[in-house]
Amino acid sequence: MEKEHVSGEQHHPIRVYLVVWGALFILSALSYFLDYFDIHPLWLQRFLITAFALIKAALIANYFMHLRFERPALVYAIVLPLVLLVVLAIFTMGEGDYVAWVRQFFFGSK
Amino acid sequence: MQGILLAIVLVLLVIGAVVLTMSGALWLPTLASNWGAIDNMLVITLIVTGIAFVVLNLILAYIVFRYRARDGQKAAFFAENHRLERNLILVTALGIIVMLGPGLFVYSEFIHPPQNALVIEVLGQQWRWSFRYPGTDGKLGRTDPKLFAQNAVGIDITDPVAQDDVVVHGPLHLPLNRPIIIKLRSKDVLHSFYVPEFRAKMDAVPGMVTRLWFTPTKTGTFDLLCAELCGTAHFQMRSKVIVESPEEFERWLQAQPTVAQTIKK
Amino acid sequence: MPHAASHTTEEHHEPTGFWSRYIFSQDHKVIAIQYTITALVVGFVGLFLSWLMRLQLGFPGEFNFINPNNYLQFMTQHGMIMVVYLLTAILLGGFGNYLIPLMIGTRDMAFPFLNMLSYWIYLVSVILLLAAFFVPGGPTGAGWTLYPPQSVLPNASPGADWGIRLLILSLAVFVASGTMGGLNYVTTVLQLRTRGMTLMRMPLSVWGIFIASILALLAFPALFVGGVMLLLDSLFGTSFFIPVVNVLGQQLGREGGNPILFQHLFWYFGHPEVYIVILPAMGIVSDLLSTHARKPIFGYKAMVISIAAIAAIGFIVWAHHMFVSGMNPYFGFWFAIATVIIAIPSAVKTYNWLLTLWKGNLHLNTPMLFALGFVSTFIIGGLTGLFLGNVIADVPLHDTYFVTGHFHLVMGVSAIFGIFGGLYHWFPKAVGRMYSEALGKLHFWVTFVGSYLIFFPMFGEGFLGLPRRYFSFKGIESFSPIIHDLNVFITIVALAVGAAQLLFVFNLIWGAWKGRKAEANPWRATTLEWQTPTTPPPHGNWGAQLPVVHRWPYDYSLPDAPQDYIPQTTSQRS
Amino acid sequence: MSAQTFTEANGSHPELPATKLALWLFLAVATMLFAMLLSAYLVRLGFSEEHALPKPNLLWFNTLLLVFSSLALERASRGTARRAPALWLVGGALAVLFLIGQLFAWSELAQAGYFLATNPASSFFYLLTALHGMHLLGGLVAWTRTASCVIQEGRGESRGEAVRFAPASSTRVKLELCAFYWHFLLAVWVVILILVWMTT
Amino acid sequence: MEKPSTLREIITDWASDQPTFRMSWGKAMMWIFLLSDAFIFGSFLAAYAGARLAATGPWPAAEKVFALHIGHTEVPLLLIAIMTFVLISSSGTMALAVTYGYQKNRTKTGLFLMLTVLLGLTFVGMQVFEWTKLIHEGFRPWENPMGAPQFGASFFMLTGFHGMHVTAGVIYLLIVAIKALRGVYDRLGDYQNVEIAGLYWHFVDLVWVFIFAFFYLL
Repeated sequence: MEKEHVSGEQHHPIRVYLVVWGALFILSALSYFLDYFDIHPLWLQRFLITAFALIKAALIANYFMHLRFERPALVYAIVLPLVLLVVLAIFTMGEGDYVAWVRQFFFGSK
Repeated sequence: MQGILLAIVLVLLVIGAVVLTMSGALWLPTLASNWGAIDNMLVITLIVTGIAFVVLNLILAYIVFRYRARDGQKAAFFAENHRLERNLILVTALGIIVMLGPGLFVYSEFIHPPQNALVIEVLGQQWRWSFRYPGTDGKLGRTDPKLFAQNAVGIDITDPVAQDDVVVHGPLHLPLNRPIIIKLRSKDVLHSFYVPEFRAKMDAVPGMVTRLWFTPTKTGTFDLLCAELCGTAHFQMRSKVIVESPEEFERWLQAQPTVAQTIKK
Repeated sequence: MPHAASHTTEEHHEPTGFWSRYIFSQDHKVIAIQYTITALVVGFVGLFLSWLMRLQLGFPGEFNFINPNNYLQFMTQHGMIMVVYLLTAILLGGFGNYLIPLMIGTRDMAFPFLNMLSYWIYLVSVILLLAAFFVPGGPTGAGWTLYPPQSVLPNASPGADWGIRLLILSLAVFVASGTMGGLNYVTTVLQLRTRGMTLMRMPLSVWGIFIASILALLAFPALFVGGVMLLLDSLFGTSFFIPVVNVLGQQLGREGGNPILFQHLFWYFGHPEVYIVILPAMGIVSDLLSTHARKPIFGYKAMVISIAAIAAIGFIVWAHHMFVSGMNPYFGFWFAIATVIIAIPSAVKTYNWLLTLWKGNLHLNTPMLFALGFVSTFIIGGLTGLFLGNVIADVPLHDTYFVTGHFHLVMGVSAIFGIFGGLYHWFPKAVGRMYSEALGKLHFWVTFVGSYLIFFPMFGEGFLGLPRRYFSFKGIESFSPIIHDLNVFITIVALAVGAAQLLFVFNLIWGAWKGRKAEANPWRATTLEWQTPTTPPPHGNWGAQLPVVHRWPYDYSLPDAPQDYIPQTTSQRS
Repeated sequence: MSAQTFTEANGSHPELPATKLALWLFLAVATMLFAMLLSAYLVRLGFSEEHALPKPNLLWFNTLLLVFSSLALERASRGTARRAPALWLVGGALAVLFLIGQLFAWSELAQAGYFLATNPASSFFYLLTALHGMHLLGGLVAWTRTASCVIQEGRGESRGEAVRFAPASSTRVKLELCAFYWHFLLAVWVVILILVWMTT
Repeated sequence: MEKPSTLREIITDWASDQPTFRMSWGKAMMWIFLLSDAFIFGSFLAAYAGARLAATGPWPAAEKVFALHIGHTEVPLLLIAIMTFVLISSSGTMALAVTYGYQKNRTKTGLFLMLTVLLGLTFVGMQVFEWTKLIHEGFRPWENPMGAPQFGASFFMLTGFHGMHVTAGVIYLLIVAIKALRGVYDRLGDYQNVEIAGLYWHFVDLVWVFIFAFFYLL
C-alpha cells in the first residue's frame, strides 16, 4: 500500500485552499453578473451558468473534498454512477418539454 | 425419487404449455383492426421465447433426471468454457434481434398516424367515456381542461369550428376500413382506452392529449374497457364500440345533435 | 487504520442480559433473524390480502365484506408489502445481515449500532404501513405504483387522504432504514474482507446482495423524491403532478402539473427495485446449486459480470413500464432496445446455472429443490418479460393479466423460492438444529406446482385481454366463460398454496425447538460461514482468529482431492 | 486451467492487457456519447410535427461497405501473417470508401433541400453521421499505424510457410483491437441507421 | 519506478484482498452515503426541471422574486448572492479546519469548526428570513402571485430540503467541534472525524452550487 495515498496523511498547503476559495468566489460572482446583466444570447448565458456550476462543483470535490488526492478506485466509483443521474435528467426534461409542446399544440394556450 | 418426480413435472409443464398454446383456447380475441402486425409480433415473440422455454426446461428436466445423486456417481469438474459462453451469448443476441427488430418498425408505424385519418376525440372521466366527432367541417373545435368548469366536455363553445362537433356519451360508432386517430383526453385521473379486438391501447392523461390510431376492419360491436386503474369503479368503466359501414356511420352521425344545438352559450 | 486494526484482533465483548442480547442486539445475526421474522410476519399479512382478492375474483358476490373500494386497498397493500416490506427487507436485511459478515470472514458489520438502528426503523415503517388500516378512509387504493392524480386527489380513489400520506411516510422511513442498512453492507463488503478474500473470491450470494445494496442506495432516492413531491401534492395542494382536473364535477384549483413525471421518478426507482429483489435471490440460488450439485459454479466471472451489467443497465430501462402511458412516444425506441439488452446477461445467468448442474451429482434436498424451482420459474418469468419489453408487443398486453403473471413469476415466486431455499439451507447454521426434510419437500411440491397452476393461466387470461386490477369481470361480453372457470381454479389453488405456507412456518418453529442437532457443516459446503468454530456462531463469529482464505468458494469435486469439497480456508491443493 | 487460476494462494490481481481494458473503457465512453445523442434525438422528435427526411438508398450500400470492411479486418486479424497485409489494406480502403459514400449521402440530402437546420431529424442526422465519421477517421489513424506493423511482419513471413501471428504478439493484439473497434463502429452505424429509418 | 497507470491502480485496488478504498470505514461510508445523497438531490433537480418545463403558468423571473430593496434601488437576488458567499466561505473555513486537523492542532481546528458552524447558522438564518419574506408576499407551495404554482412548490421543496441538510450539518459540526475542543481527538490521536464531517459539509455546499445555478439563475 503506497503511503502517500493513505488518507489522513496528505499535507496540503493552505495556499491551495485559498486559491480555490478565491476561484469559487469569482465564479459565483461571474454567474451572478451573467444573470444580473442578462447577457444575451440566452443559450450562451445558460450554457455559461451551467458550465460555471460544474466547474465550481469540480473544484469543491477535487480540492475541498480531496477527491483529487484519493486513489482512482474511489474517484471512479463515486463519479461514474452520476452518469445515471444525467440519463434521468435527460428523460425528465425531455418529457417536460414534450408535455409542454402537447399542451401548446392541442390546447393552444401554454 | 425427487429427481424423477421433478423431471416429470417439468416435462408435464412443457407439454401443458405447448398444448395450451396450440389449442388456442387462451389466445387473442379475433382481430378487428389493421394491427395484424402486432399479432405477428406476438407470434414471433412467442416462437422465439417458446423455443427457449421448451429447450431450457427440457434440459433442466434431463439434468435432474440424469444427474440426480446416485451411489458411486461423482460430479465432473469444469468451471469455464469461454467458447461455449460466447456462442450462447451470440445465439441469445440473435434471438433478441429477430424478436425486437421487426417490432421496432411496427412501433414506428404505430406512432406515426396516417394523414387522411378521421380524428375522433375520446374523453375519459370517472367512470365513463364520452366521444366527440368532427362535424361537417371535418375539424374538432378547441378544447381546454380549464373549460370543464363551464361544460362537461371542456369545449370552447365560442370556437366556430366547435359548433358542428357532435358529442355522444353512448356507444362509439366507427366507420369500417377508415383510419381513425383517437385523441384521448381525461377529465380527472388516468384512464386507458382499450379495445381488446383492436389491440391498440393508450392512456388518457389529464391536462394533455395522447393519441393512438387504428383502422377497424370488421363490423360488429366490441367492448371498450379502461385499462388503467382509475378508482373505485374502474372495473365498470365501459362502453361499446360499434363498427359499421361508412354509409350507416354517416347516417348515424347526421342524426346526432351538434354542440351548437346541445350546449347553450 | 486504527479502526480496522482494533476490530480484527480484539474479540467482541459478549453482551450479557436478555435485552442487549436478543432485543437491542448489535450482533448482525440477531438483527438478521429479527429482520427475517418481521418480514415473514408482514409477508403473511400480504398473503392473507391476496387470499381476499382471490376470493373475490373466484367467487364474485359471495363475500359481501369485499367491495370495490377495499378490493383496491387490499391490492395496493398486498403489492407494497410483498415488494418492499417482505422481499426487499428479507433479502437485504435478513440474508444480507446474516451472510455478508460470515461469508467474507469478519466479526460483524462495519457499523453495528447503525445496523441495529436500521432494523428498528424498519419496524417503525412496518407499523406505519399497517396503521393505515385503522385511519379514516383506510389505506390507499391507488395500486402499489401510486400513480397520481388518483392517488392524491380527494374522492378520486379510496384512501386518498390519510391512507396515501401514511404510506408515503412509511416508505420514507423505509428508505431511511434501507439507506442505513445499505451503507453498512456496501462498506462491509468493500472494506472488511478477511485476508485472502478478494472480491473475485466472494460467494455469489454476497455479490448479489452487495450489488443489490448499491442499487438500493442509488434507486431509493428517486422513490423518496417522488414520494416527497406526492406528499406535498396531497398535503399542501401543490401541483407537481396534478394538472387542471375536474373530479366528480368539481374543478380543483390545481394547474400545470405533469402526472407522467411521477411515473418516470417512480420507475427510475421501481425498475432497479426489481433487481434489488432478484439479484440476491440469484446469488443465493447460484450457491445452493453449486453446493448441492457438488460442482463448481460454471462461469463465475461471467456470473459476476452479468450481475453488475444487469444492475448498470437496469437504471436506463425504466420507461418500459410506460410504453402506453402517453409519454413522449419516441422514448419507446430507446427503452425497448435497452430493455432487451438486459435479456442477454439474464440469459447468461440461466445458461450458467444449467451448465453448473450439467454432469453434477444433484442432492435433491429441500434447498436444492427450491433452487431448481427458482431456475424454472425464472426462465418462464424472464421469457414472458420479453413480450413486455418488446415495445409493440407490450401494447396489447400492457395492464392485462399477462403482466400480473409475468411479474409474479419472475420477482414474486422466483424471489420467494430463493428465500425459501436460502432459509432451509442456512437454517442449521442459524439455529443449530435441522428442520424436517419430509415437511420441507412437501412444502416445495405444493408451492412449486401450485405457483405454476396459479400464474400460468394468467398468461392466457392476458392474451384474452383481461385487464388487471378489476374487481369483477361481470358483464364484459367479449370474455368467454372460460375466464370464470379459470378464476375459480386459480382461487382454489391459491388458497391451497397459501395454506401450505403454514407447513413452512411449522417446520421452522418445530425445527428450532425440537429438531435434530445439526452438524457444523451438514451440506459439506466450502464457504466460510460453514467453517465457524461453533454452531450457531456466537457474537464475533470466529473465536480468537479470523479465518484466512486461500481459494475461490466453489472447489467441489476437484479431480484428485481427497474430499469432494475443499473449504475456502484450506491452503494446500489437496 | 480454471481450477488453477482460482486456487492460487496469493491474492494478486489477474493480468489484464492494459490496452485492451483501455479500449473497452473508451468504447464505454463512446457508447455513452452515442446513446446520449440518440436519446436526445428521440426526445427532440417527440415535440415536433416535422419528421420528414429523405432516405438515400446509398446508405444501404454504404452499410454494405462497412460490413465488408469489418469482415476484412476480422479476417486479417485471424488469418495468416502472409495474407494479412492485403486484407488489412482492403479493409481500410473499404472504410475510406464508406466515408466518401457518406459524403455523397450528405450531398444528396442537401440537394433535396435538407440542411443542418431544416428540422430536428435532419440536424441530428448530420450530427450523428458526422460524429460516427469522426470516430471512423480516428480508427483509420490507428489502422495506418497498425498497417506498417502488419506489412513489416507480413514481409518477414512471406518467404516462409503460412504461419499465423503468435497468439500474444503485439501485432496480433493491435490487429484484434482495431478490428474490434471496427465492429463497434459498425454496430453503432446500424443502430443509427435503423433508428433514423424508423423515426422519419 | 514510475507511478503506476491509473488503470493499473484501479485494478490493483479492486482485485486485492485489502480494503478496496484505502481509507477508514467511516470515511468510506461517508463517501458512499454522499453518493446516495447526490442521487436524492439529483432526482430533486431532475424532477424540478421536468415540472418547470411542463408548467402551464408563466415561470416567474427569480431575480425579481428574490430582489431586495436597498434604499430605493432594487438589487436582484442580493440575499441569495450573500447566502452563496456565506456558504462558500463556510466551506473554506471547513477546509482549513480539516487541514489543521491533519496537523493535530487542537485549538485551530476547533476554532475554524466553530467559525464554520457560525457561518452555517448565518446561512440558515438568512434562509429563514427569505422564507418569511416570501410567505408575507403571498408565496405558498400551492400558489404564488407571480405565476406558475410549481415555482413556489419547487422553491420550498428544494431550499427546504437543502436547508434541512445544512441544519443537520450545523448540529453535526457543533458536536465535532466540541469534541475537538475538549481534546477527544487528541486522546484518540486521530482527527479523521473532522475530515469526515468536512466531506459532508462540502457536499452540502456543492449541492447549493447547483440549486443556485439552476433554480435562482436559470
